Amino acid sequence: MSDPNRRPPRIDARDWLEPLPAATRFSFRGSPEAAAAASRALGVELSQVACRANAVGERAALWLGPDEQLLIGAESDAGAMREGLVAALGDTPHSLVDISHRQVAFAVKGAHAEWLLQSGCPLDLDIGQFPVGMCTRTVFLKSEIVLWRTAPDTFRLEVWRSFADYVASLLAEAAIELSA
Amino acid sequence: MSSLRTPAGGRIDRADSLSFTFDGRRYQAFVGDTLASALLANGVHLMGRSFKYHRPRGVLGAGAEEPNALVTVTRDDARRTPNLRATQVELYDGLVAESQNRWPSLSFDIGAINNLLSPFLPAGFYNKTFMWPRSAWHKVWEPPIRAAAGLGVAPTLPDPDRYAQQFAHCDVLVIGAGAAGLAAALTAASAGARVIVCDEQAEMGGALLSERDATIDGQPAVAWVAASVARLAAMPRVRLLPRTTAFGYFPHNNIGLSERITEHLADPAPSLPRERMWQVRAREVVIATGAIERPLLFPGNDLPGVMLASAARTYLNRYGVRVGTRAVVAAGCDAAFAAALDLAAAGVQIAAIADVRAAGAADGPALAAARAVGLPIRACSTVLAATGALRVAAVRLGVVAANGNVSPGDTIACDVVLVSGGYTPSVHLHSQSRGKLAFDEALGAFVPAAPAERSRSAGHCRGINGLGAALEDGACAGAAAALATGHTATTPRFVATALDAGIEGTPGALPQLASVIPPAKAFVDFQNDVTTRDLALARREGFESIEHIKRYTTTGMATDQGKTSGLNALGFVAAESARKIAEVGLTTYRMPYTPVTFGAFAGFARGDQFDPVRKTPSHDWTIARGGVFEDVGMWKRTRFFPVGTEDMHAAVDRECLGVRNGVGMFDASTLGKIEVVGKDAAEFLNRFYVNNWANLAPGRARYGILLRDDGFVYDDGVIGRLAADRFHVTTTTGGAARVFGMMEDYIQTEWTDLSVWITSTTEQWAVVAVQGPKAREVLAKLVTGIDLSPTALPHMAIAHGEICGVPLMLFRVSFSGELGFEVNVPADYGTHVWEAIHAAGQEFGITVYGTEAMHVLRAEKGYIIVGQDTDGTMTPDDAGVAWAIGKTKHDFIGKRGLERPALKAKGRKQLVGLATVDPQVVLEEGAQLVATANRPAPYPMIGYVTSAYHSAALGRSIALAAIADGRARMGETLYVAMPGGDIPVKVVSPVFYDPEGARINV
Amino acid sequence: MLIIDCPYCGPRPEPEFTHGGEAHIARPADPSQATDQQWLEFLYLRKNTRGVFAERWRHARGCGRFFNALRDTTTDQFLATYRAGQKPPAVPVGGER
Amino acid sequence: MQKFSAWALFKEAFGGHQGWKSQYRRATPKAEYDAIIVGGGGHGLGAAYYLAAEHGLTNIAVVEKGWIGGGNTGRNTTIIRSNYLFDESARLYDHSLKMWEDLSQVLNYNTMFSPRGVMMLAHTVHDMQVIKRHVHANRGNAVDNEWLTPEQAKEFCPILNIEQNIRYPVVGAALQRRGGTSRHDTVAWGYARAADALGVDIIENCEVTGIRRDAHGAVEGLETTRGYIRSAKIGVSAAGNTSVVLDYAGVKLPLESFPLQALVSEPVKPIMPCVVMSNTIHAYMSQSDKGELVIGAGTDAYNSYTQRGGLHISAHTLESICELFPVVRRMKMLRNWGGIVDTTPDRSPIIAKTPVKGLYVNCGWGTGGFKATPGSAHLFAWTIAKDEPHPINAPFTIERFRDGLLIDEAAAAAVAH
Repeated sequence: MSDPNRRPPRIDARDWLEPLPAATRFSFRGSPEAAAAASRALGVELSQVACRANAVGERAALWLGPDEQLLIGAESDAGAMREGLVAALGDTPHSLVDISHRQVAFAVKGAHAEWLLQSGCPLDLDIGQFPVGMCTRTVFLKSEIVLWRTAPDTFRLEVWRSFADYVASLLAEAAIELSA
Repeated sequence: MSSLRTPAGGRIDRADSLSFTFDGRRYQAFVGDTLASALLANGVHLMGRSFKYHRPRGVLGAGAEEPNALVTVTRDDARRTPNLRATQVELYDGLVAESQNRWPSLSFDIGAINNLLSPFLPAGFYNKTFMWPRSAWHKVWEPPIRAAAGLGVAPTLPDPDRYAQQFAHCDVLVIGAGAAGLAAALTAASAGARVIVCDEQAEMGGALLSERDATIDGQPAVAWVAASVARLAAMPRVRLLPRTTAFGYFPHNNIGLSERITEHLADPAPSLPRERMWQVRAREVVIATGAIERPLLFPGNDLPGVMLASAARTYLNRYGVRVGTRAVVAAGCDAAFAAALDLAAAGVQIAAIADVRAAGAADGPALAAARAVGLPIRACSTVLAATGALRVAAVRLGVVAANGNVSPGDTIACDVVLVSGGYTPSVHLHSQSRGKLAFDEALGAFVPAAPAERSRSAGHCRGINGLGAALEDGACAGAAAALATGHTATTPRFVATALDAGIEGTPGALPQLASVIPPAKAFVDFQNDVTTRDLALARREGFESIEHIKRYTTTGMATDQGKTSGLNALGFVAAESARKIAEVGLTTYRMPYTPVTFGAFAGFARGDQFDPVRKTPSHDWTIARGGVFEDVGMWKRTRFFPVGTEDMHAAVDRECLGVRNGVGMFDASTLGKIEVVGKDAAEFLNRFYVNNWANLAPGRARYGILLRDDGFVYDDGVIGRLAADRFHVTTTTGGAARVFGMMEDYIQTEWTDLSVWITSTTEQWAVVAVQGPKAREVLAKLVTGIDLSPTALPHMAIAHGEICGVPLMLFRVSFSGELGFEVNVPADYGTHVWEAIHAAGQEFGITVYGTEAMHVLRAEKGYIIVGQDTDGTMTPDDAGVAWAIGKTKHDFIGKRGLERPALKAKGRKQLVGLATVDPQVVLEEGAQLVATANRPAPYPMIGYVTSAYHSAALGRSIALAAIADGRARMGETLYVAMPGGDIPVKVVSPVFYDPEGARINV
Repeated sequence: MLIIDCPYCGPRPEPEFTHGGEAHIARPADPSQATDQQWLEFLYLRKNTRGVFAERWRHARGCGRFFNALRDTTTDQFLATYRAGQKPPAVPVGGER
Repeated sequence: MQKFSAWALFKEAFGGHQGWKSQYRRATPKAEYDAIIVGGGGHGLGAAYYLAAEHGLTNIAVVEKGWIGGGNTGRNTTIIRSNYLFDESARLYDHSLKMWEDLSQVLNYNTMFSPRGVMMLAHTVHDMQVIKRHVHANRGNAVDNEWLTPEQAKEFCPILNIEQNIRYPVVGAALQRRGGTSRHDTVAWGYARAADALGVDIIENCEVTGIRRDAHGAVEGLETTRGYIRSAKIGVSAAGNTSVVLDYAGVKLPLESFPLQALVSEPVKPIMPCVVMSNTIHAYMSQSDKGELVIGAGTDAYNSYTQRGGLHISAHTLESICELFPVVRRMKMLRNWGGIVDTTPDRSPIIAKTPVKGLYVNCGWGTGGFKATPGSAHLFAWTIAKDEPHPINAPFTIERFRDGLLIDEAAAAAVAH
């Protein structure tokens, strides 16, 4: 962590869990026209297909709702992302809200990633049903999460900061028997 | 080992012996035995006592249907499990089991006196007596009745074991891995479908494991099972779950499975959960749950040694145990002959086979085979009674004449009686799914009719008989299920040979029983001791519906849930009332199929995983300093920070004075925050909140009130305008999610004309409230880019800058009545900024305060807390905040609701202040107000105390109260009614401190 | 745990949704003109249908959208889901079962 | 009516219990009744009984679409208490509680009312404020309810977990000692038997399919699956199906029906001496005379008439129970079932005349109707007989929702059941 004053909730790394670095995040709301403008600004297509994420480099746009996208970039990219979006969107009705600190991200990965997530997520995470590139807001038991499959055996979780420990500790509980 | 063990055969591992204890006595057994099979192998039939009459009972069945042989298995004091069926307890070396519901011992049980008193204790006896005197039921009669009831003893220590849970999805879920289930699974899996196969037993194969001579595709049935299971296990899209019971069928093909992971292990690894709850979502379900044999009804039918013919066959063929040496077989069904044949071949003497069916009953292959080997078959013969003490010793037979009359026949000595009244298909899951049932007259049982979900039953559980037929039926079901999920299957053909005994039976009674008046006392529900006489009594007393009979007699309500008794009760009642079984009806099947551990339902949810523990940026800091938390929703908020030996009262006094006289800091991060953005943001808020937002300038904030459309106060909070098209809305801590949901509702469904979006930013911002006369001085040390002067940043102004080098959104707001600021920083910086403010405040003696001091400070100012001073029944006027309403607005949520007569009526409770006459008395929150002192109850109450504290600043107590016509009562003396006597109070203004508001505007 | 077919995201499990009560109850355009009786009807009076019922759901832990559904309250089976503001589609009349 | 007593039981034992008579006749509908009650649950059967016993009407019928006591009467967790917050509610529920206390004697039928105490747990500061408000208000209404410390609560219920390191520790409790449980079925049967003895016709398997009204709009009779039955007074006491029945007369009510699940464990020897309820973590538990732990919680989220709910609701209930009572984690669920509860916006019932002359309704009991059975029946009978409410049920009108005169136990207390 470059900035020692920045202290996100602590998530312990494990074989199957990789805490992801701090990131820039915007909640983007707006019409397809606004999304198109944002796509141009970001260089990442904001998917018009439900529950699909697109990523270019460290920038990504995750479809969360018909007028809602979660935009993610590197921590250092905050200014550039914001300026680009503001310039491209102009007067096009939209909402852009910085939520970089609202949530934290970690990856659940490895051969047991699907199994671990299915201990608390009621969606069908079989790769045929939840392919690479699919993303959605959903639940992990009593917490809301955003789930994005970034590789066949890797999922990125975005969790509101005060729920992160709950989700990570439940996953750890489910992982205990894998050590057997 | 005992002579009851066969020399070879069965699914037990004869090379691997183990020992266990039952009621303190040590026995030997083999790996693969159940507790029941091992006890039988040791010649022990007496395994339990019945619920009501404490009658001695042996094992009736060999599986989930067992009503009698209930035991407690104890690993240690915290790991005691009562009410387990011995037929399903897999043995491990060192297992400790005990019988239940007996004292002092199983063979000599004082409670058996109930058996002698049974004439006085018919069904529903308790409805008719124990009524006098009035209090006697609860005080005199109920305690011994409760003590006598209740089967096993619950654990007395918290369960240390862990439980897991898992969601799973598949194309085809196959429930039951017998012949039909395995055929279905093989077919569907071969077609490429994702398949889950679960089976309640340790080993897959179902009834095939109890077969002696059956073959499939030229192999012995058990070899075919092993090969099939191996094939399935090798397929990547197949999951096999043995020891896993499908216990519940929930809407939309959601099936609950309970998997037992460690219960069969002598020394389970600590990493393993004890059980796992699977919530399976299947696109298609194949139910292949088989069928359960029914006992017959005759006096003494509950004696140890009387058991289902199929169970005796299972014990013999699967466990290598002869259940006795000399058997009488009572055949109400062809299947009994199959058992007799196998037992005879194993050297058990078959003393007689009484064919209780009417003459001319189906003459199936089993009967023919039995006849062929010369077994002593007595046609038109029945069992009149079984006799014995703790084990059956003899059977008295009767001869049934063509007109139905019975004449007494021989008495035959025996040590086991095998009964077979026919088979009841296990339609539980089909019925749970709301699938219809139809009565099959030929079979004498209910079978599944049209399914209500995406499911199909296969094999025995839908009345299909015969091994070949079951395999074919299973394969067809598997193929159809696979096809329905888009996988085309080729239906395999199986070549099976087996002695396919008929399963048609006689539900209810021995056919001639009805001619015996009064009805003989035969047990229908073994565990609950419901007899044919009880059923007859229920009818006599006017209960005709089977649901009534069940509730009146408790038949079918024991831990076996009527698996062996249900159809017999129906059959008996039908015969008694000369109705068809279908007319008597059927009770609804409910989950669970067999009892399921509470812990498995709870899964991971225990301790800190019971609910998320939401922590604020100051959480660890607070712990390090001994702060005391309170739960507010899922949040942990610091209630107070004791110094040294301070109690809460002392700490709160100090914290309050610290704020009033200097400066204090408070973690306000839990407040809900919503960013409202769009060109119509102001119009949206205008419609949503009672206030007028159009005239709020960017950079300024205002206190907002939210109603529901019924006119009652719902939430409140400060709302700041960040830009023309951007507002920062705060809500109460508990209201964040529901206000957000309500906003989305109105935006999406009512006011679709507005261009506005909302985003939750509750967790984006960490918020530190810095309050007190020296607040500005503290912040001045840290804040850059903002002019903190009163003119540049007046009360209710907002500015952006930096603090400690991180972005700052600064609200000049006060919930304390002092000069106040709320420092909003991106949340990852919250802890750092918290610490920095604390450090910077040292020279000003900064006090860290918690929610309790925050409450006192705001109460001194008469600021309300929605949810404490209001309760969902108060209007803005009641709460004294009607001033916030935008008077010129045509509409807002709740405006019309406020116009309803009762919301405008006189006499409503209004929020006022209370000053106790004795300034040192702090009132109790929730205490009631009365107008006159010292009256007897009931008395009229005119209001209640909503908030009450000791105010250190004022040196006295203060309180807020909601009182009828409160504002018209200023100066009146009222009384707070307390158990120890009335407390006189004066009605005063709710603003106790600095009523002019001078301190806030400095 | 029902499966609910979100018009935007497809079939999803019930915990992602919140139930929004009876559908097609519009807030009176001008509440100030509503009589007490009309306000009662808007606030509280509900069909509470036994049979095919038009109701609202919000995919709160999904796409966030409110939408409508036709569900048979005697079986809990959905007959259709459709977007907010749309009229209910014609469905085969099953009525009570 | 054949007298029930220990002596009668003793005598009958020698005759093989052949002498017991039918507890109620299997009536067939007459052409006309002075009053008909729709719904053969405890509330409806009780209303018929009190119409006959206290108001001298004997030409009365109860029509029931299934079997008596088969609805929520037979599907609840049998909790009885009266420590409600508002004066109106306290009067109503305490009226009922007092009737429970001698109901067995009145009906000559042991309803097994067992005042074993109902304890309501507080887990937060807010809970404490709300529950203490109840305690104080109850005292003013002469309803017993007392505040206990966690230690006192544990003394009253030894298996309660009062450790302070659990997720939501117990910070106190309110105890109503007069509260308790009763055997649910016996209430329906006891009222049926007593009503039958007074000449009331109890007609089962008789579903209402319409309500006929005369030229002036007043009720004239009921269409049923067993034919048309005339009556100028019809009292509807149909719980979850009330909306359906009232709709036949064009009366719309502020009601919604939800599935409510409950469950029992396998029977064990006594471990639970009282009733414990927790609103914050949402569960309640008692132990029946038979030894089963009787457990319930909240409703499913959506309207339904299916009498069943989702697995996640049971799971949530049991995780709460295991948290409060960690010694029961190894116990097993034996049976789970569902009822249909009719709820009003303020979670208080309606016992009132409807806008249609001759049509009366008793509904909206939500998750808490069992405890009110005798009182509700008694007041409903009064309302039907006199065509005006008894003072106790006078506030429980339909019009209160129009006028805003709510009796909002839910909003005020967040304590239901």
